[in-house]
Amino acid sequence: MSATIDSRQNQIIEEFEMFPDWMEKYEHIIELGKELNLIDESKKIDDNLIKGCQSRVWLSAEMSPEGNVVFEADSDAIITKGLVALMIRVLSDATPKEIAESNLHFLEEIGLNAHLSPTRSNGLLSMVKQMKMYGLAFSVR
Amino acid sequence: MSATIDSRQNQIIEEFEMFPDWMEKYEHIIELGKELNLIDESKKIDDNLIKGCQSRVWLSAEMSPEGNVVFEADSDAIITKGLVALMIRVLSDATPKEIAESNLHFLEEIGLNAHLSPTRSNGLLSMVKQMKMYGLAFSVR
Amino acid sequence: MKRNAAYDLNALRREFPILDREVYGHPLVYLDSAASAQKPRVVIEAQREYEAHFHSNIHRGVHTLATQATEAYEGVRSKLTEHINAARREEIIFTSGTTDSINLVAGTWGRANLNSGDVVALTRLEHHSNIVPWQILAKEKGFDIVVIEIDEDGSLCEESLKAALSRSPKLLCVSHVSNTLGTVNDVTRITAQAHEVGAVVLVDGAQAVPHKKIDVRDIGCDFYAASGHKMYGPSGVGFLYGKAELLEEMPPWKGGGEMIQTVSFEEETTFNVPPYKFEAGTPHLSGVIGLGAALDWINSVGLDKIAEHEEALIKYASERLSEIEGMRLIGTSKDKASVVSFLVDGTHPSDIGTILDQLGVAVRTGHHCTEPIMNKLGIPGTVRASFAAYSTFEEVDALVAGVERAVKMLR
Amino acid sequence: MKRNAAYDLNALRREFPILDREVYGHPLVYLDSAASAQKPRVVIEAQREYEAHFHSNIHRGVHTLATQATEAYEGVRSKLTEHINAARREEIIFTSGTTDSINLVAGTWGRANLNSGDVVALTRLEHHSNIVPWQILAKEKGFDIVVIEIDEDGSLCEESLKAALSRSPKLLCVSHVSNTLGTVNDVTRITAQAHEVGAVVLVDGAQAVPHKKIDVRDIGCDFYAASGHKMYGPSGVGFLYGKAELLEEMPPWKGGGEMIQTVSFEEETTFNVPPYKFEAGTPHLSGVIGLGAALDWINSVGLDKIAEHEEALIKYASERLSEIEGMRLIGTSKDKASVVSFLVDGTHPSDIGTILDQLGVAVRTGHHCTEPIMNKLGIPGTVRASFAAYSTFEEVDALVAGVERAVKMLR
Ligand SMILES: Cc1ncc(COP(=O)(O)O)c(C=O)c1O
Ligand SMILES: Cc1ncc(COP(=O)(O)O)c(C=O)c1O
Repeated sequence: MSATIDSRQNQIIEEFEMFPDWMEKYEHIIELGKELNLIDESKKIDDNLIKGCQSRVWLSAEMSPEGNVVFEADSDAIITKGLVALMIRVLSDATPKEIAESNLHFLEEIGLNAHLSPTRSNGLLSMVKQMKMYGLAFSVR
Repeated sequence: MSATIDSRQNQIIEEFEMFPDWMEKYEHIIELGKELNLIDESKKIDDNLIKGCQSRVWLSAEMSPEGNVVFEADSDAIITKGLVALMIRVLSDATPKEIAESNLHFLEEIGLNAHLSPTRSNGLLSMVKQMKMYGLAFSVR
Repeated sequence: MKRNAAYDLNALRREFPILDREVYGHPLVYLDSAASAQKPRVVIEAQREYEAHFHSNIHRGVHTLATQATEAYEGVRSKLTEHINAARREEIIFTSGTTDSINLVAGTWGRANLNSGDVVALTRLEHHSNIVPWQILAKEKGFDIVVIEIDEDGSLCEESLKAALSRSPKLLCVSHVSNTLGTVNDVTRITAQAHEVGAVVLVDGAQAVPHKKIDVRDIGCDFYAASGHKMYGPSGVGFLYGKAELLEEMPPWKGGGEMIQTVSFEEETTFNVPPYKFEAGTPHLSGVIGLGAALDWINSVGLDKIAEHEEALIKYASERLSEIEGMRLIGTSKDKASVVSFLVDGTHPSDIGTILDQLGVAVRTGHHCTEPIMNKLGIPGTVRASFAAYSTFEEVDALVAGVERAVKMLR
Repeated sequence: MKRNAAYDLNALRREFPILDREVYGHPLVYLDSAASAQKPRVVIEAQREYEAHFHSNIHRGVHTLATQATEAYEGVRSKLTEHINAARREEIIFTSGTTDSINLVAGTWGRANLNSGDVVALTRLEHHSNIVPWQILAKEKGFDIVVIEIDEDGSLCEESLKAALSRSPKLLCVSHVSNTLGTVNDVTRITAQAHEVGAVVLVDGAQAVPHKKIDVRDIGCDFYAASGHKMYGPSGVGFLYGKAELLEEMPPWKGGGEMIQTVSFEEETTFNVPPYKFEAGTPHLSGVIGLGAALDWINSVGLDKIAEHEEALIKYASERLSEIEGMRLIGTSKDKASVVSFLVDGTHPSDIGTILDQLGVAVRTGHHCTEPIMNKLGIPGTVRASFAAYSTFEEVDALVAGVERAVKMLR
């Protein structure tokens, strides 16, 4: 398990402890969604599209000169986008190996695991899978 | 409604009043089945076969010189055959019109209506339909 | 806000055990009946009673349980025949639902009758279940699919209908009520027009049966499909009505028990008559029994009363929602039933649905299995509130308050 | 008569409400479990609980009820995966029963892969549900059906199996347990032999699942089909196991909701991945939930214990029935499960069934949807007594006494 990724998750968990109420929690997520750097329009192509049937997620990945994977992502739904922002905070700028071996538990701990359920089809679960696939793909290169 | 057919039914109902017990009732039906004149083997052809999935019934019909329909029938199952014998007692040797217009109620009154249910698929219900069809066919000739 | 005095909503709601539920500490506001209706106690209990005291496989049994189960099962067929005013009980085929019913028509009538060069007309409003079976078959057989378009308000475009009919389709498929826009199509008139050009007409009644009195002979359609779970009945059961002449000619679809007359390796296998020819295998016995109880329940309340109540709800919901700034009602045809779909400027439907859920309000969001409508309107989906006999004006208020709160959070 | 001390039959029977019933004043003796098993209270209550408190349409819902219902539904898929030891949960497709499962294979894998010149091998033992779909498709596609014959005792004829395999069938269909003769086929060995000649193997497990521990990976078969209602579960639900590689390649069968990825009139419609690709339309939700409860119930009793109990019953019934003059047991292969079929000289099966019914004993009579067996043996049908976990030795005694009485009346 990667220490980087784990400490990032812990940071998020701590951050959310400030919001015991669902409404504040969601307001924070919505805020994060609004703050997320917009993905370059040129990257909003079908190849990068993960089509849930509730909302759509775009994801692109590049290797940084330092050997880390840098993710960019976007979604048309703002809550999904806020959750995407959290995923990026956790997984972006880590080594391929760290990403491939990561164990994401923070959504569960902040009580938002339902959004990762396959039943939501908001594209989030597929996005996480896709992020790990990138990690795997870059690590065998 | 035909008086002939009705009085024959009443006779059977009376006859069965002697058997309050199901066992005696069935024993009587089995007896009737055994006593039924065997159908001529030449008439046991596929055209005369009514195939229930529980038992098979053969039925043939001819016009008598007096203008009555005469039925002959048989079954491979003895209880079905006894019930067939009762049907013949009621419907054979009546005019086509009487048969076509007949209203069979005796099985219900002697408590054996279940055997006429489409669920039994013993061929009996189809036989009754077929007998009435013969009545209809002969009456339009 | 017109309330119907003769309609004892409180008493009626008490018949639905699930309506007592809470979600995240709020009383459940169930506005997703178009996806699946809740079931009154009599439906739940009828199934339970059947399983606890009468269950047996049906047909061909000489024992009492089999006879009783068969009679109960066939009794529902008769009840349904009457309920939709079919001419004969042989015209009712039990299926596992609307989707199964439509696929049956595609797999038997369709496969036997549709060929390269033929045309099948579908409306833009259809549910995927009334599109994909025809697309799959079209790929195999090479016939053309022509789309009857919709107007801005979600009603069928008359010109487009005429254009489609001018191509002499062999089959026209139309939903009675749109599950996304609520549009009620005049299927009686459309059927008559389609028959004039020789088309066979299939009506998808999934969203109509819980809300309207259906008279298949008045409509005149050749096939009518519906699901039990949308009409207060159990899941896994539905029906297909088909005109006797068509059913008799149609080849079988699924092979198995019950649908045969004789099976042989040496001679020709022969098939049973309709409806049995199309009911292969052990049917969903408790489901059919439960469906019978649902019909009784619907009739005990009265479809006209239910329709009146729901109409008032739709009107009230449309008015109240329209007060929200940026509100865009999707589907505003004159004759509407069952659902109110909407979007709010600057928000995404799934976000609204997520916030509403936190408030105990259950709505559906997304494309509602009608992507072609979304493509046409250029929208990502809608928020859909749908109503049933047990829905209340207070629930509409909760919906409106919830949407207002969501919009405030999201913008 | 070996009774199993560890098996508390009285307690177990109390879990089945229907077993308290009377028929014509006699306690019900239900010996028709092969047609459909009775359901324990936990199965009945699980469905009721679901309908009363959790029901909602599944998948694609953002609200809590939809999420909970989906989790329950998908949870049963996982449970079943484990129960039959499939490699992945994606290999389990929920259907409406065995017949539906087999027709799915015929309608998708079969239609895509079987052509004129090909050979499909079926055994003489198959239920109509595993014959007729192939006959219907053979008529359309022009492939040959070769029959694997049975020996006198009802076991598969080794020579005939070899002869069939020598024709390099593309598909071999075999029942795990014969519903008429009780023959248990060595499907593991047969699958291995069939795979050697490149055949795909479909096992009809309808009669095996309630009686044996199934391990599809040990069997090695490509498809395995079964029904919920034969394994103490609800009617209208069943499953198809299919190897992932095959399911991925197979085209869809029914079209509709859930099985698609995108639907469009303008662009290509694309399909979902297995198992969803094959689950069009709203599934039988309460049925799947009930099936999950049935699996739990079976596991709580233990399939090995159930099998042991039933074996003792079959042995006892065979011995006791053989004491009757003119008794002819039909199906006497060494490895038997589930049923005892018989004829008594000079009597017709339906007559015996009718008399037994008057005594409260429910058996099935007729061809049991296996006419080819009857043709082969030259008999009009059989009387079939079938057993389940709740059957008792006293019920066997009642059966034997009833048959004796019937024979006395009938001869
Ligand atoms: C061996 C076998 N196969 C298939 C079936 C068909 O099962 P269902 O009617 O549940 O589809 C049965 C049921 O009688 C059976 O015993
Ligand atoms: C108009 C319409 N047609 C067909 C269907 C499919 O019904 P089912 O999923 O019960 O097969 C639905 C259900 O959503 C519907 O609303």
